[in-house]
Amino acid sequence: MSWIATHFNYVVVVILMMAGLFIVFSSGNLIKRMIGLALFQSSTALFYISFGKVSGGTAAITLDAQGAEGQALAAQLDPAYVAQFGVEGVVYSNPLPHVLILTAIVVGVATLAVGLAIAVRVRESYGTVESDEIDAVSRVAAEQAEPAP
Amino acid sequence: MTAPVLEASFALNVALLLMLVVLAAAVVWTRSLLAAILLMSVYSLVSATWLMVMDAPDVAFTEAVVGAGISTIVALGAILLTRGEAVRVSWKRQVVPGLLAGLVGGLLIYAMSGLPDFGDPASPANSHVGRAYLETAKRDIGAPNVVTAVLGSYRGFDTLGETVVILAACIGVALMLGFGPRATLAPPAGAPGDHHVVLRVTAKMLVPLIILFALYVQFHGDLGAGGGFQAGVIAAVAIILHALVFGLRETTAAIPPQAARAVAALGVVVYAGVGIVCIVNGGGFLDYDHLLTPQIEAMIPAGLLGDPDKPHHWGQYFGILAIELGVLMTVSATMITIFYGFAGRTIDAIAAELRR
Amino acid sequence: MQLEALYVAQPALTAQAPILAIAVPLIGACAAALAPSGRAGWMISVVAAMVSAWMALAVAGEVMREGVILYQLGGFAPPAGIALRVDAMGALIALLIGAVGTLAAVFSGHSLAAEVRPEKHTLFQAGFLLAQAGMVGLVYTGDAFNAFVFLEVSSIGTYALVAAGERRDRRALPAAFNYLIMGTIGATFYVIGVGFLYGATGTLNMADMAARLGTLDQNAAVQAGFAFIVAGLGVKAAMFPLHGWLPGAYAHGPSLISLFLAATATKAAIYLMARFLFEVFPDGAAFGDMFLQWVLAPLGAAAVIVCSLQAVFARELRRMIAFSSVAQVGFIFLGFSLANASGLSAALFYMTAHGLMKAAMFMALGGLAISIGARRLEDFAGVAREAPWTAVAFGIGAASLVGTPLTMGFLAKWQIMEAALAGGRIWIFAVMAAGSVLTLVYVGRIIEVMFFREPAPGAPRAKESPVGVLVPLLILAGLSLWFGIDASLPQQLAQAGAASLFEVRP
Amino acid sequence: MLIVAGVAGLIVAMSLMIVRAVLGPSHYDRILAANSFGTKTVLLIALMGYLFGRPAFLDIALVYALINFVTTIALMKFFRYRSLARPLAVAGGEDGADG
Amino acid sequence: MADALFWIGGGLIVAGAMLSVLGAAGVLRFPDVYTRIHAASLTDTGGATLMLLGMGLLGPFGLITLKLLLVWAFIMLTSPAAANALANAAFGSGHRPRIGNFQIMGEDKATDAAPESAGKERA
Repeated sequence: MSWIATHFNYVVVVILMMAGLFIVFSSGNLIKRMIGLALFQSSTALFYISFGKVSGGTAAITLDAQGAEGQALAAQLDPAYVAQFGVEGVVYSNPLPHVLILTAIVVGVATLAVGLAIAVRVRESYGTVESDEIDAVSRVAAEQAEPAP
Repeated sequence: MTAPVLEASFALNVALLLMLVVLAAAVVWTRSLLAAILLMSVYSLVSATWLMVMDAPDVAFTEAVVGAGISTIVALGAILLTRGEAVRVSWKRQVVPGLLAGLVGGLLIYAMSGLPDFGDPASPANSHVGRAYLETAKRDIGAPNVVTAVLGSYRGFDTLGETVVILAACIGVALMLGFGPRATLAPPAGAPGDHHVVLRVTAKMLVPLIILFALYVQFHGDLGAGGGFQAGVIAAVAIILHALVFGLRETTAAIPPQAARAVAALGVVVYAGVGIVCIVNGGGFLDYDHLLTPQIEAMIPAGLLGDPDKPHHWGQYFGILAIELGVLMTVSATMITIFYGFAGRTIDAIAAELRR
Repeated sequence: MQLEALYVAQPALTAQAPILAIAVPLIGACAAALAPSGRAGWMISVVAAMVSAWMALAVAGEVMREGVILYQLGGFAPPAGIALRVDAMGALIALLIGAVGTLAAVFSGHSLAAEVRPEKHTLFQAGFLLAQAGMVGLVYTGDAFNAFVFLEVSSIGTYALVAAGERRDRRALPAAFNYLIMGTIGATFYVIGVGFLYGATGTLNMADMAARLGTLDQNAAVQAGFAFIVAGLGVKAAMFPLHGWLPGAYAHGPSLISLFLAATATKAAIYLMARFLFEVFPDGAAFGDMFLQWVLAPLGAAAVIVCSLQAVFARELRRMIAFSSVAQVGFIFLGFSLANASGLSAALFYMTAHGLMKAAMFMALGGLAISIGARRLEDFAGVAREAPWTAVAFGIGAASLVGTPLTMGFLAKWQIMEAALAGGRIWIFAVMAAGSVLTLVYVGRIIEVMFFREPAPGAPRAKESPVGVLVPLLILAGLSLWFGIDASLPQQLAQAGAASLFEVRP
Repeated sequence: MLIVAGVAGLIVAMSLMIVRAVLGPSHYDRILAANSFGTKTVLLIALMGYLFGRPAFLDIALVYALINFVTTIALMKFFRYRSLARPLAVAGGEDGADG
Repeated sequence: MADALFWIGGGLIVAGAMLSVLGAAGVLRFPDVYTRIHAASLTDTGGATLMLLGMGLLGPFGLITLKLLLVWAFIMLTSPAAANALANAAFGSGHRPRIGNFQIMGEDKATDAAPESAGKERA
């Protein structure tokens, strides 16, 4: 039971990863495959971020630097919090995975845009975005080209 | 953090992750692409909320503007140009993919036993470099937002790469969709019964406000969540809103596609240029401590910004400011280019091309 | 040629050379995207690629003099900051990328005019330079996550560039899409693997990672990280069962991109994999050795046999050569699987040789494609008569591919076979021999058609390639010959690189 | 404590919306669910800022509201005009249908 | 004073959350698109207003209040506009309201009289 509690996030990541991969491999529709790819890539975000969470931590924007307002807020909204750690002693979550995942999300949207653009061109050129139909069109074209005099 | 808040945080974590699983399963199951896109947009809202629970507001910000915003709009544009329904796949064709996914999943499950417990502050991931950033960022960089400090300075080279990836996407989409048959972009006769005065007025008010907000996000990035990337996407969303309401022709008249492409390239030049300036001033690439020449550095009173014991804060400050500007330029211009690419094509133009 | 004696740049410049080799093509790409005309874009591309190659040469000389170079970015020492870390191996691969990139940039002037719409030229050049910068960065970086970023920098533009081949051959579009899907899955697998290693070590710097992995041999997360990294880079490197994207992308993309990718893209990924295999993972980790022996070697052998056979039966010339590339990757992995310094250095040398010869072959085909838009093998009947120089250059590349003595390919192949014999792996020797025979079969078919067959009546007549193509083409072919006689330059770097990896291993 | 109750209520509402988004027989049901889900997410994020003592996160809630607005317009154009490029006309014709 | 504000704000937040839950239940249980839109849009704006008001009472007065106000304005803009556009699009595509039709309604026991009030009772 406690193993589930400590590794629940990873189990979910695995499920999402499998779902994304399954869509990419099983679907013949190019758009659907791109959606699967986006799902697959986003699961890595969950994976990294899960590493970086520190229980009882807070976002790595240092409170003391937000000046009097930050202190006042921290004291007003959660007095126990400040009483326990003080504004100086607040525990922060690990910022490094956040930075990495920012990059990964950007890469993901870049891939999505380029992939969908290519899919649109495929549709313009072949009249379809289904792999099977594209293959069929290609095969017919190849057979027509073959008995060239 | 108090115990009830801690428990609430974990409960939120579990609840949101379960939502993600349900949504992913639905995406697998549905054949309608529009439904899949809508579900993915909800997915990305949930995952952004989850990121907030995980104390990653910067990432949540990005996921929100990218996943729920740009990706959804781009995907809608794509299915307008292709089709909205996927062909049914017979179960026989799903066996091998299922096995492959199962294999990967099995490997991951096997590997989980070696992963640290969730939330463990002493895990290797949280104790080595990550902890070091929290301790040194204030001293080295002076920005309260450690994520910005790491993103802009410690791992600024990664961010340069990320900006270049965005430029590559801009080039890729422009190569694919930026030329060839275009939509006529003529104003429509107007569907009967439509009068969108409210929307038009609202949009007219909102566009400058959104850009103002983007600038706030841009310059607030070292103090709170946000930064060049998020601001760039928000600015692009303002332009996209303009195009959606007033039509693509009006928008391209204001911001021509060529100009957008040029700005995207210039953004990377700004970013890499900062690095080169640092080299010229005798430092390494992107070493902002050498961004300002010693003469300028000497004119700045000590302790004006950040830690008075560390003299180079102004270099870091301006360095991060400049590269964030480069990121803003590239990202906003690229998102606009991508939108132009997808929105500017129409099925009719394509059909005409095919008939020819 | 003694590399140590090469002082090709001022010391101050040499100190910054690693980053300039990456940054100059990056800025060049932006300049090319802003260029007013295709011609200006072409000139920017040539200059930027040339500067990058020059810097790579300066780095190579410095590495031979000083050993491994560390370059800290942002002034932060690793592991907090990102550092470039160039060893002799990396210097060699970057040099290959720089050289092929420069020649390809020169070649692009004529090739693009024939294959891509004129208004796209500037963007095309920009994408090409981005790919080059990304690959050099991938090779130089010492940070595992930074490598992912550069993997994507080099790939994302490339997907669209491959797809831009649709003007001549619309199958480029589905091929590019396939490439995108497979490439992204590969890169994502790599990220997952790096994530596991990060979770186990808390660092992203490869050297730091290696130091901290030392005691974690039995950790399941480390093993899974290893598997994901190898599988992910295997996709990018076209490791045998994961190579599905390669033939389509090479066969249908524009000539420029086929040539550049075939010569460099898989090499950069293989190099990164080698670094993980031999540098990052713990010495003598049971799973590492097991992988080399029981996975990499059989897959390499299967690639050699199966893909050579596919090349023999392929109908289209470029597809044939693309399959041959997968088979050659198999040769390289066979060299790796020997797990000793001589095998690794031979494999590195083979990578260089293969890069040069494949570049020459694809460039020759690109030169011919300017006059005849041919795809099938038969269409090339008798081109040697119309375009003798192009055909001869192609022939030299092909001879090197087979392993004819006096070419670079011969030396490379012989070194791997020698290392296999020395390591007592007779079966690897046998597979290599069989692969060479199969190579001879398909290369023989091509040569027969090109040189000894009459052109079909009524078929479009080939023309000799323009000078702008011939010069880089003959330089490439000449390099294949020159290094076949005096291989000291690549040899030195390969041996030094392999030795530096293995001397740290007990 | 009251904030926790508010968060719990929103989570329940969001779960119900997800059920509708997954089942939702027509696309309109899904869009409705997605849109309403977006609103609840905005509220949840704003509330979470209070729960964890960082109300500065309101920026993100604001962005969500904004994105929700733009996405809704995009969806509407998708259904009504099958095009993202056409302007929304002012003088459409007779009033009434959307009054 | 601060205490009173805390309780009032918290109460408003809980009330808003309850309204959201009720709306969601309506969206789940109502028989056709139009009734669901009705449930969602009303409770969205209402719930948001209550909750944001509550949050405004909890936090200090200043930039945060302004942001809350902006969020509120956005929701008030989006939600009705979206509901309107959605209903319009659904009607245009041929969906017809089902209220009042016993055959289609099945388990829903609303009478044909006063469909609006039936919906409201449920919410």
